[in-house]
Amino acid sequence: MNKTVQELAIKENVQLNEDTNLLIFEAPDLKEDLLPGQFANVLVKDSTTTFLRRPFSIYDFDKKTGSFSLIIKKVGDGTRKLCQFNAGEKLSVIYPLGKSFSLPNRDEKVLLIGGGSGIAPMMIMAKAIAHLTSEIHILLGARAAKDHIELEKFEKVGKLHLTTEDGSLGEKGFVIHHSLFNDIKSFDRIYTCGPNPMMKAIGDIAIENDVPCEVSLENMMGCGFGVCLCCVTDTHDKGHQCVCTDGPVFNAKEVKW
Amino acid sequence: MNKTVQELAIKENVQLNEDTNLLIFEAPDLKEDLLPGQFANVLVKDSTTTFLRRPFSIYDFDKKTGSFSLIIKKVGDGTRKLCQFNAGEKLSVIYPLGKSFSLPNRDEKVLLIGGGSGIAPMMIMAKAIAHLTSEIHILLGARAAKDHIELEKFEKVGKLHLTTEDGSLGEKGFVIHHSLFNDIKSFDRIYTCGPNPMMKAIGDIAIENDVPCEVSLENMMGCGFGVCLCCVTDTHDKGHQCVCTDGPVFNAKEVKW
Amino acid sequence: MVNLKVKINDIELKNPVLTASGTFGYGYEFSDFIDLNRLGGFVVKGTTLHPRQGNAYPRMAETPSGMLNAVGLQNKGVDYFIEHIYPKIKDVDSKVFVNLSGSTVEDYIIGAEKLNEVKGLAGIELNISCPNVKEGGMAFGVTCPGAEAVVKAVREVYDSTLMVKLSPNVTDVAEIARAVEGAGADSISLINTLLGMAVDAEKRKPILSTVTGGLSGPAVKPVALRMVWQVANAVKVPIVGMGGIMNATDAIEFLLAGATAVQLGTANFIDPEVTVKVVEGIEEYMNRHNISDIHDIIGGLQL
Amino acid sequence: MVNLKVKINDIELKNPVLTASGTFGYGYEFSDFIDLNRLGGFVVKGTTLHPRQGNAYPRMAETPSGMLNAVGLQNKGVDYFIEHIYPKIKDVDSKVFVNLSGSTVEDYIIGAEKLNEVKGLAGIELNISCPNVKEGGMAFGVTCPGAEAVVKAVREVYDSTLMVKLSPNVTDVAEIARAVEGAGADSISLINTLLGMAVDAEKRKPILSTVTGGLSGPAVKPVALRMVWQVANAVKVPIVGMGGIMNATDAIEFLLAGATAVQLGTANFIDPEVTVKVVEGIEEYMNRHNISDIHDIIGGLQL
Ligand SMILES: Cc1cc2nc3c(=O)[nH]c(=O)nc-3n(C[C@H](O)[C@H](O)[C@H](O)COP(=O)(O)OP(=O)(O)OC[C@H]3O[C@@H](n4cnc5c(N)ncnc54)[C@H](O)[C@@H]3O)c2cc1C
Ligand SMILES: Cc1cc2nc3c(=O)[nH]c(=O)nc-3n(C[C@H](O)[C@H](O)[C@H](O)COP(=O)(O)OP(=O)(O)OC[C@H]3O[C@@H](n4cnc5c(N)ncnc54)[C@H](O)[C@@H]3O)c2cc1C
Ligand SMILES: Cc1cc2nc3c(=O)[nH]c(=O)nc-3n(C[C@H](O)[C@H](O)[C@H](O)COP(=O)(O)O)c2cc1C
Ligand SMILES: Cc1cc2nc3c(=O)[nH]c(=O)nc-3n(C[C@H](O)[C@H](O)[C@H](O)COP(=O)(O)O)c2cc1C
Ligand code: FES
Ligand code: FES
Repeated sequence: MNKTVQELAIKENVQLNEDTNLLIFEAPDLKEDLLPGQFANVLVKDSTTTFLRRPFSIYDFDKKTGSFSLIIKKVGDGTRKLCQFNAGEKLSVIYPLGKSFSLPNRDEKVLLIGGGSGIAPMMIMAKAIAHLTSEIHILLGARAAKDHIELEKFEKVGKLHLTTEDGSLGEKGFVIHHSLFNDIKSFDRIYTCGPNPMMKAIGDIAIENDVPCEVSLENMMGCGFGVCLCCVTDTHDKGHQCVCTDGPVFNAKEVKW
Repeated sequence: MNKTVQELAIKENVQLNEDTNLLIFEAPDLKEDLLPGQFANVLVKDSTTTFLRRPFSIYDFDKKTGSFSLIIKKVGDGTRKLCQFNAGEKLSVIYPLGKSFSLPNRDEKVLLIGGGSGIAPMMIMAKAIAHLTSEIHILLGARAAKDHIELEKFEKVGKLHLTTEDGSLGEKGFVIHHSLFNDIKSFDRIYTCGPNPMMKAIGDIAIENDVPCEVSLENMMGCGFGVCLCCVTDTHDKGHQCVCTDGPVFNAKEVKW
Repeated sequence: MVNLKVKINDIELKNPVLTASGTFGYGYEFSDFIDLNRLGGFVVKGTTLHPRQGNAYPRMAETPSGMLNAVGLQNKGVDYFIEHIYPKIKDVDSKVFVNLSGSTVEDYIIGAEKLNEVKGLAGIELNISCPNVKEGGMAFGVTCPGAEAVVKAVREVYDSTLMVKLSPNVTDVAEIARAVEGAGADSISLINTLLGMAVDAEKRKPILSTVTGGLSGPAVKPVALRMVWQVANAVKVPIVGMGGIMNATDAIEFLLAGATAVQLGTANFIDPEVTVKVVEGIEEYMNRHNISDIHDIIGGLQL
Repeated sequence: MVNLKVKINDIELKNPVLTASGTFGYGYEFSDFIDLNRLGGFVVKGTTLHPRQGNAYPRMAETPSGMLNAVGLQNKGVDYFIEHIYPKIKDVDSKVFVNLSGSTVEDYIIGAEKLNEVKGLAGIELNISCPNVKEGGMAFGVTCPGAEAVVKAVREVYDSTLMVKLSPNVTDVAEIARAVEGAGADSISLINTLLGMAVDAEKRKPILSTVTGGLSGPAVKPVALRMVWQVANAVKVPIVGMGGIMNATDAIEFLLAGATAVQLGTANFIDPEVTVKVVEGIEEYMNRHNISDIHDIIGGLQL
């Protein structure tokens, strides 16, 4: 699908918890699939502090109703402002941007790991591979029970596993402490998105255990479509690669953390 | 009254015509009179283009309900944005600023002339002098009938005279073409606010005819309280004077236009 | 119909709207968004003789009405450009300029010699003002002898239009402009980025890996306008103005101040369609003001 | 309780928050808004030997995240200041600095001699960087010999704290800073305004009566931070940083970059209570980060 810049109306803005909202956009032109890992770059209207756009992974989309959604965690001025817009207001959105996760082979056992706002691409990914395999395990990590969001929806698209740092829900600890990692070799593929230290740790374990692993990076972006060269990650074979166009999805083996 | 900077809630935002709104602010602390000619300096919240505050004359106030109002004409980004805020929203306002018109002597015949958004201070002025004289004439000029606003209110506080450039209401022409000027010597004092060319023309006639005349200037302001020295007008005796603190009201004789 | 055509040396641009180097990739990245044929021209990413990896991440910081970048001229080198990239854009009906950078005068010369062989290229924009590389770059652009030396050397080997891009990080930009004109520049473009810095107060660290970087965007517009104005009063060659242009009004301000054409940089990140909107906005302005020829705007500031 | 006290030469400030010249009048204009005793100090409006009318209106233009001014040092002269203004502010429990400007070295000397007699004055901020006057002003501040000459001359006649305010409109601010330190400055403050320009596209005219003016406000913060950082690495005397500080976070960025104190300018126009809020915000930051002494922030940038 070609990328476009469009003024899209907010269909719904749902507060999921204290610091996270779900923003559903009306996208009447949406005729093709959005791919898991792709993102949208949103202009923060009326912000006196946020000059550049802000990138967010596609969480879900629906070609029938012509809509897609983002999960936005309030971490600074831009995200706080975005979560304040009401249904009906229009925002300028560039999408779809970036490359997709590669898809698993038929019937492979797959592990999707999301941490923090990195859970977003795991929903679209789980749905995208549902026709390929039924062995979809989704491991989500958060600080505490109240930080876990959209669990009912995730439960519908895979076998859900949870961790919390304080042990208030699921297993206690970080995602890599989860008991799934005791038998990590049983998985054919791992896909992950979240804070860099988490993805690095998962990538290291995957490499050690010879499990193919893809990570979706969240580097700061100037443009989102490959022209400013600000978002680079260093890689082993290809030097600096643009997270926005060469990624955001990379093979864990490639990334020099 | 000491000047303060306060977050004041908008009590009402009334669209008066296509390009002009009446903004009523809740000012629960308002215990003293606001003086005719004084102004408020309003911060344009959430504007990406308006950095400095915007000054507006006090149009009216009410100590009993604790409120005051401004008339805002949309001429640029700042004023357009201000007219969009809804009742209940809070804006940062510095007020009261500037010096007052001088008051007429008892029973003097007074002419208040307002052009464009310069009509605003004429309301508070008419009310402020009501106890001194009943000979209050108010002359308002506008481009066309639809640009004349708040006429019913002005009718209550003085004898109303109107001009329009296209003759669609009142006498045709600029305010200085109004027939009142045929016998301008019959007035003891003139007070005016509006575009500079209008005020200069009125001032010149007043001086020629020896009628004391005060003008309220609308120079661009950086601060509004006398520290940036950006708002100056040149004067005959005192050189550069600050419109925000030495004015906005000046004797027409003083101003070097 | 209004006339939007302007000339830079003997290169005719269909309108005065170009894109700024490093903000428009190689053009084709924008083909989903706009029709590249609508542009007066575009200046491709800063190119050096040898490939460069650029600086480490983070290379960007947001600032009030602007941004800092410290990309550091990441590019695949001039040979790669000529062989693999230029063929993809040479047929666009617009003018292509290559932004050429170097660490030594020798680098600039060899790069220019190679580009001199490229048919159809409108010209070189000589970048003597990049604040984001340790050696060379801005160093040439901040002294008259430095600027003169590199422009002279390149002029000797380069036959097409030689536009020289000046640094704003100088005491007297007019003096540098005169030196560059004297050394043979056909045109002067300015401004490159202002050297700036951003700090993360919570982490107590610089935000950029390089500590300092180049400031661009609306924040720099007043400085850019002033410098365009100063340079326009100092030299005779056509000036290409840039720095914070976000819309047609901004572009017209630069034209009034004396620029023959403008470049749009950071604005492309915020609205990838901005260039075409600016072309249309200039047309609309001319119609509204009854101006039939863009030359009546250029340098038309009334004092 | 955290320690906010800093020293500039032998002047102790109760906290590192000062106000910038030309944006805070003579202090008393703010007494409706804030308790002046809460400030580390304040720098009064630029003062010259003889009264000055300043430039013609319009003197101001709004720009993206900033403003241009072309006030041109309107003031009633140093004698009037000493006789009529200083008595009104001398009892404030804060430190008062006079921003002294001149057209000739002689002017600066006589002005400084007069101020040398004023008891209780914390010091002079020598303005060798005003972009808004034709003669003198910035001219002194943009070359090493110029800056050196005026600082040396004033140093000879002035005994209290001599702070020298640098212009950002230079190629190498560190070089000027070293010259000024060598000439006897006790402290260096920076930045003054960046020379800029604004155009009214509709009227096709410059907005300022003087065409160019001085840019201030958040737009210049990245440039100011970079210069403070460069100067902090170049000299030993305490640095007073300014340029676009709007809140405590901004102030802390300057302290981290190496400033011993900061000045707030344009921010006062937007929020006349901002200075006190910044003092409180710094305290809050220190408590949150478990920092008990402000000196642990000053120059504390981790590379
Ligand atoms: C490909 C991609 C997908 C993402 N998906 C999501 C998502 O689905 N949900 C979600 O909540 N967040 C997502 N993020 C992160 C999100 O973009 C940032 O949280 C957001 O930009 C912060 O903006 P702010 O103004 O609130 O924060 P700021 O106050 O600007 O900064 C807070 C922190 O956010 C990060 N940040 C700031 N600007 C950018 C930028 N332009 N690009 C990237 N990071 C930035 C920085 O690390 C900074 O420390 C994604 C980022 C990328 C690159
Ligand atoms: C003492 C005083 C009283 C005023 N009273 C009223 C009033 O009662 N009602 C009303 O509608 N308007 C009044 N004005 C004018 C009003 O302040 C301007 O129309 C407003 O600031 C324009 O802001 P903007 O962002 O919409 O326009 P901009 O796009 O910024 O500019 C449009 C025009 O407005 C003027 N302007 C811009 N900034 C300022 C500024 N900071 N101060 C003054 N003028 C400026 C300029 O001449 C400019 O050409 C008053 C001005 C002053 C100084
Ligand atoms: C991310 C980025 C990369 C840049 N790379 C280059 C470059 O390679 N060569 C160059 O001459 N200028 C480069 N510039 C400077 C721009 O071409 C332009 O001079 C500057 O950004 C000011 O214009 P603007 O405010 O419209 O962006 C770069 C600017 C940005 C923001
Ligand atoms: C309206 C105005 C007047 C100024 N007058 C002076 C002055 O008289 N002397 C001086 O040294 N600096 C003067 N300055 C510069 C400020 O002191 C300060 O250096 C500059 O504004 C940058 O800080 P800021 O961004 O916090 O405003 C003036 C600035 C403004 C905005
Ligand atoms: S964000 Fe601009 S190249 Fe990736
Ligand atoms: S507006 Fe600042 S002195 Fe009048």
